[in-house]
Amino acid sequence: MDLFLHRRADHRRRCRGPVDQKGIGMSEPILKGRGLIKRYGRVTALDRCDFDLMPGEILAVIGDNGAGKSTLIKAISGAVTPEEGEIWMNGKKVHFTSPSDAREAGIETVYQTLAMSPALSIADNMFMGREIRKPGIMGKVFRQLDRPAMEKFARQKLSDLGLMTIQNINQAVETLSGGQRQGVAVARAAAFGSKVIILDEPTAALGVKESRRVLELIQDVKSRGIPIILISHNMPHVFEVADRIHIHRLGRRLCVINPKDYTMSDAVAFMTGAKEPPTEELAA
Amino acid sequence: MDLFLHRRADHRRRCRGPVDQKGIGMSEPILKGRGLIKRYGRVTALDRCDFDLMPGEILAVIGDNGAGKSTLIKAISGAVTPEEGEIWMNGKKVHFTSPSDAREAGIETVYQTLAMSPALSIADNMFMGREIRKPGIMGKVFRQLDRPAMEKFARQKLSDLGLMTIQNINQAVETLSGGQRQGVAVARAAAFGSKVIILDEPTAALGVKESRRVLELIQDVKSRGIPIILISHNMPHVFEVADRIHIHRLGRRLCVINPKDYTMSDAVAFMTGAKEPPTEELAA
Amino acid sequence: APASAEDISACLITKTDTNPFFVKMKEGATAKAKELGIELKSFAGKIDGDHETQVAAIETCIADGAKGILLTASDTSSIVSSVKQARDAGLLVIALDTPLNPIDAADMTFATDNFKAGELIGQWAKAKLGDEAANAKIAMLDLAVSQPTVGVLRDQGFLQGFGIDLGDPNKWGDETDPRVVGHDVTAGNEEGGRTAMENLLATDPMINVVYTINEPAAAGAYEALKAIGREGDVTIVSVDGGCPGVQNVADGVIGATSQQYPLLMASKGIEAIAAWAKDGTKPEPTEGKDFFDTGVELVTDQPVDGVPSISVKDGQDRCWG
Amino acid sequence: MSDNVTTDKYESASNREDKLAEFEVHKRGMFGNVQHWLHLTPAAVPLIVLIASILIFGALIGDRFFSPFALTLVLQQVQIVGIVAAAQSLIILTAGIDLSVGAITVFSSVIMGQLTFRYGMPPSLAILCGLIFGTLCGTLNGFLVSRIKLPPFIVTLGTWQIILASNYLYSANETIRAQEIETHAPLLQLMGTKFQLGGAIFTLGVIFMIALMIVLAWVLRHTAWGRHVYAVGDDPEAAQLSGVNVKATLLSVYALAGLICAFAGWALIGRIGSVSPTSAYEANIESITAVVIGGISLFGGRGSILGALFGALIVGVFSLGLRLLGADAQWTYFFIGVLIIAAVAVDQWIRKVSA
Amino acid sequence: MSDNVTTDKYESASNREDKLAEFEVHKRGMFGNVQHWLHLTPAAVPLIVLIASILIFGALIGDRFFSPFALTLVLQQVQIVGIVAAAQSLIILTAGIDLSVGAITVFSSVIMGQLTFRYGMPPSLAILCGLIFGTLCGTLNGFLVSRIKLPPFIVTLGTWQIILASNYLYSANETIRAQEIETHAPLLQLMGTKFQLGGAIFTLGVIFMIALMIVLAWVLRHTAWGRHVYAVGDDPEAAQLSGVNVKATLLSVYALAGLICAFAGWALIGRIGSVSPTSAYEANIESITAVVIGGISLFGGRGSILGALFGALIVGVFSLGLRLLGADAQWTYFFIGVLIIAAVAVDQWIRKVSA
Ligand SMILES: Nc1ncnc2c1ncn2[C@@H]1O[C@H](COP(=O)(O)OP(=O)(O)OP(=O)(O)O)[C@@H](O)[C@H]1O
Ligand SMILES: Nc1ncnc2c1ncn2[C@@H]1O[C@H](COP(=O)(O)OP(=O)(O)OP(=O)(O)O)[C@@H](O)[C@H]1O
Ligand SMILES: [Mg+2]
Ligand SMILES: [Mg+2]
Repeated sequence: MDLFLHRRADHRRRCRGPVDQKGIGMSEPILKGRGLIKRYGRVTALDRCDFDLMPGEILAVIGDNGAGKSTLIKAISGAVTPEEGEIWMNGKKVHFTSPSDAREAGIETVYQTLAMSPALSIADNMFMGREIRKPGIMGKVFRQLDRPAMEKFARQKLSDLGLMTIQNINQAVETLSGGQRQGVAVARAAAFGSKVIILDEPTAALGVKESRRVLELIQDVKSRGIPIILISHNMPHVFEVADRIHIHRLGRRLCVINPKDYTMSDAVAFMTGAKEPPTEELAA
Repeated sequence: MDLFLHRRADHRRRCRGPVDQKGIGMSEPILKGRGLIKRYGRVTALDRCDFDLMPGEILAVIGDNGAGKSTLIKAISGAVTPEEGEIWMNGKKVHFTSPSDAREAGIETVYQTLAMSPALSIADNMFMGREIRKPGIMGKVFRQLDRPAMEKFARQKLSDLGLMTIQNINQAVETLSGGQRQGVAVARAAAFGSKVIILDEPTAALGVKESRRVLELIQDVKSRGIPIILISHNMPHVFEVADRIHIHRLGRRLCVINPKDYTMSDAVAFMTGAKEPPTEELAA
Repeated sequence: APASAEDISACLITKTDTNPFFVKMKEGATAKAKELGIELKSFAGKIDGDHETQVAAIETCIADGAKGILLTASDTSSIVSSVKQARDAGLLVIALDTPLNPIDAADMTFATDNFKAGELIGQWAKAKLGDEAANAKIAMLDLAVSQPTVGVLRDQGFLQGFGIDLGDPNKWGDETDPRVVGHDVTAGNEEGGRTAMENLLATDPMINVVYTINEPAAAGAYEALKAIGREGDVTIVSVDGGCPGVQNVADGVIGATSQQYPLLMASKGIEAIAAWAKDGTKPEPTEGKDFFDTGVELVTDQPVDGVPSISVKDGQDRCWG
Repeated sequence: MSDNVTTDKYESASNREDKLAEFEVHKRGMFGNVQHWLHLTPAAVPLIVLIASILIFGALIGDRFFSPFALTLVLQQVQIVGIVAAAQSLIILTAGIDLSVGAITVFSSVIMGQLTFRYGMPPSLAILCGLIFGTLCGTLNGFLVSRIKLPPFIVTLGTWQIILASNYLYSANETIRAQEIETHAPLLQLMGTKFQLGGAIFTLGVIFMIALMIVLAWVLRHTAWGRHVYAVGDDPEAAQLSGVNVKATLLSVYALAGLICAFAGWALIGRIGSVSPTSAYEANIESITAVVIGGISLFGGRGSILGALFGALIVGVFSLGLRLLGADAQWTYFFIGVLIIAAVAVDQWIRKVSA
Repeated sequence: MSDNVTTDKYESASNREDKLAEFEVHKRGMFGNVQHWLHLTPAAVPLIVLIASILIFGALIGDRFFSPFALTLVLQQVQIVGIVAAAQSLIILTAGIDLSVGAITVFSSVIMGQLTFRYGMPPSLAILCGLIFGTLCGTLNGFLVSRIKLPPFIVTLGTWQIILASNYLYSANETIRAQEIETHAPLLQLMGTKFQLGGAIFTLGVIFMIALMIVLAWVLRHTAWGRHVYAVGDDPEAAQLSGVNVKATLLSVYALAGLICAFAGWALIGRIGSVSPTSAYEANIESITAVVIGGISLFGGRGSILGALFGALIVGVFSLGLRLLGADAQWTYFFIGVLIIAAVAVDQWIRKVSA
């Protein structure tokens, strides 16, 4: 098996990779990555990286700056195409060549940079790339957008999430504060993500109160049965919400731990290389 | 007194403003701001804001997103000119119209955006705006830069701070990782700041290890007797290093607390308006 | 309101308003118009070949209620539709300097024969060289790669006069005669003239005859020759007859130039419009030609047999600009 | 684990007051309202400038200017620049710039003419070929910009010279005369067809320009493609991440711009009657001028395409007005230079005070 | 307080391993080293292209091209564009663009000539006035860009038309003849002074161009002002915050560019002998072409000014080489178009592979 080969090739990678392989009471991963490689010029951002997301779980990904976390989730969400390696979704091999591919498959991502068009409205941004067209001839032939429907849906979603009350859904995103933008981005992902939601440092720029709202939202989404990948540098947040923690180091998965079994200190020590990860870590 | 007027004008602002006015065992503030106002279009980022920094202390500034923290320190460091209000330094009124004014007065700032020129080298960036010229005629008449001296000094400072070992001080900043850039920015401030050092969210983008180094650096600088202003959303960091905490809310100073007397929960509650600040808070 | 003399207005539309030739034409027209009490408006394209601005100018004149238009067309065929529009609106349209294609598209043409102008300097250069003409090395300094008509006419006229087979007379550059070293473009100014001359000299340093589209280009070519010390043994010929150009003939920079009379064309044109406004008479063409020939004279102090010419002195008396 | 429990305690403090963050509702005075409206309606400023300049020239010149004939004359005079400005606007909205528009325009018209007269193709087919050729030129630009990722300024600086040189080489600098076109291929002159409404004279080309602008404005506002054009111009990386196919959008914009330029080439034949390879040589600078005066940002993503129409008309009104006032042509250029700077300064000022 | 003590515990874990973050030392092969050097030396690519094109044309054409005469001829032919390209480079390094350079050049030369001959000023004073005038034009551009904060493209699009129109209006299109200048004010032709070295002919103007480029390259690299120019082009806001006076830097760059253009105007008199208001009308596009081929980024902050010199020379070598090969003038334009795109594509490719 390829797992075996990997272990031999790299002696530092000790903890057990694909945790489901034990098969005790675990279902198949909804999203699975194997041997992903991505280089930027001379930098190897992903170095034969593996990855597993179980149904219904919150998986936190932690790691130092530049460890390749953002690159990993970009590879999963189609924003970059890995040079090698494979991704499975629900046991079927997938090949996303653009973010829209992944979105069509039900994977929604909030990128670290938010990915909004500042001059366009909140509604435009929420529906970017999956606009609703008018019914009948205007929509089919002339491809006219159904603005009222889009606006209604957007307003609905934003209030549903209780993140904010928007006065004017046609306001340009650039007129929103950083926290409000973050809210719109998260709302967009939560509204459309039917299979997986990925959040890259959703609370990095947020104040305490806003961060809390986002954490509540994450748990809310989880309760709807949708699994979440959360990237964060904030250990308390990670330990609060995560079911499992994927520790990323030097472009690959170092190990996966269960937050109930380890302290934050342990996690940080693994992540920074201060401590060797456990040889057989069962992250159930 | 104007303090009295302010209190009457705004009933929510209860805690004692300029804390030194008690005069018990306190020296004069090294940096003092009174009634600072700054508007961006219709947004009032600073709303009659007061501010005090004592010699040798670490003053943390906390507040929600958009509370006006960055604007406050930009006003102090000359990056924006407040429309009204006064700033005193060592008891003398100062009027900074550009960041270089403040830097000449010994105030060094690490801005939230880092303020580096990506294509230029580390040494160029460290000396930007205060380049060293060659001695003799080449420097005086032809204004030639003394590159060897600048490079030596830059290398020295970076290693002094133990932040990193730089292979090539002539490397372009854009080739550095986020953490390394942050390190250079902090090193620049620490190297030149003779009176005050201001850090705006220096750890926001950093990993755990890098954050720790920056915190150590802050304490290092303090031990050299230089006061520091630290803006951060990270409560544990703030409570770890700060001597006093300036709580900013809706464009002005809500109150100043001593971290020894209050819990993080209290601070967050004041900051978000969940709890009224103490009427007579003596932040010594 | 019935037209009194003060109410008569006329338009002058030139190819550019930067070329001294047209600047002088405008001065001539302005002076004559003032004398006759006619209000004159002048228009021009941005560069030679810019006929769209000329179309807009004709339309403006119609809107302005002008009585007549004096036009030096940048594109002799393209402008015809607009000219027709103006004539239909009751304006007298006189082509100056350049005949339209077809020539009767305008009410009358007051022109120099540009082909003839070229022919004269071609004949002169041939006679000047004598037997050497058979081994001449000719540089052709033209106007622009877009080959505006006037440039083609002068160029082909010169070659005809020199006795070189033209190929297609409607364009330059298709000649096969080895005596033609090459064509290059000058934009009709000194800088272009110098660069083009240098290019052709690098191609063949033994060039001994230089045709130039106008006198500024000739001045530039002379600088290039001077730079390699060959200004004495190369014959430069040109067309236009502006005062600086004639002065250059006097100074020996240019061997001979064909002089044209823009002031005359312009003042004749204004007179014709005045007459048309007064009683509807149209001007008559020169005997035996289908246009009113304002004449072209070869200006040189080295006259040759069989080519009529006037002296530099006379040329200076009649020069423009 | 004890530490994560204690750690989180402080955060819950923030939830005690549960007032939601709200968008501020600003109270504005009359003046504020006007500014706000100007800010939200990017084509309004050029429209106001246009109306003001018509009124001023009308007052100065009187009936000669303020007649249906003269006013529709402006429309006829700007039709080519107007159509090209529509193409230019699309490209500038994506934060690009196209220096080759004029070259594409004139080469397309030359191709329509030469295919008909040199090779005896039926005019309708020749026109189709011309339109396809324009689209291909645009596609070439789009390919170099979107795939090879070269800066648009440089790409079109190169293709401008390439296309223009090819145009002269192919056409052999031959003009096809209006009379011949009229007799043998009147379809080429279709866009020049005139009809009168009172004293106003319209041509099909003018109608085409106006219709094109309105259709494009609608498409940009009301279709997904239109929104994507704005998103790409605003921030291409964000657009890519939020699911827009940036490459395809850019390619389609450049190709469409090429097609529009080819239509401009057809309209050009209608306007000047003949086919001349020296036409439209300054259409690039003139169209950029129109777009800039029309308030579309050169940085992309902001502005309305109708602004470009107004911008072209402003230049047209100024040119005609100054000529009727008897100003020297050089003064016209002088004032257009001043106008460009003034228009952008005013626009900047409005954006600043109403921010 | 108990919570801040426990909270921090986990962070200290990271300090157990105290290896410092280190910059990676990359091992590169031969090819890698070359790429790296090319990446670090932005003027290297155009230099290589220049040498290659000289060799290729030399091989194709032989002695006629590969002679000191022909090679120094290229220098003479590019001197005006080269000097103007130096000004353009400075502006493009600040992420600007200057369309008015040609207009400033020709108006300055006209002023030098007209002051001498129309008003009888001593030539030295007239030249001084011309240089001051150029500087003032540049300062006007700089003022509009740095204070009013208008985009450089639009500002110089406007001033281009304004200055050029003023030039024609002021000069009344009069040419001052070379012979007159030679007799009455030879100082105006100073830059045309020739001297020979073997078969090579140099003029003072050529020496001036090369010296100017070298001095500017040194200043940009070795003075604070030079570093500030790069910083402003790179990220004006960061430059401002790190203590650079952005407005003053921009103003000085535009003013200096104006002065350099005025020098180009002086060199123009030396080159063409006479003073003609119709010269240098395409210097803006030609200088931008040289800068772009020279590898200076239009986005500012990257590239070496020597690249612009090489860029100008590449265009010169191509023009002369193609003419000598017997290509039609149209073909020259065609190939320069191809060259522009190819040069930038190669540059992009090198940056990509060596990133
Ligand atoms: N577009 C890019 N071009 C070149 N290098 C890149 C690019 N994106 C990422 N990298 C490099 O790849 C490495 C991994 O980056 P990545 O953004 O995935 O790290 P990360 O773990 O998300 O870090 P952070 O915590 O700072 O967000 C870094 O060295 C980074 O510099
Ligand atoms: N250049 C600017 N133009 C317009 N508005 C601005 C500008 N800079 C700041 N603001 C506004 O001023 C207010 C205060 O901003 P500021 O950056 O000072 O907040 P902050 O407390 O630093 O927030 P954060 O914690 O997110 O950094 C915000 O509403 C912001 O949108
Ligand atoms: Mg990341
Ligand atoms: Mg801030």
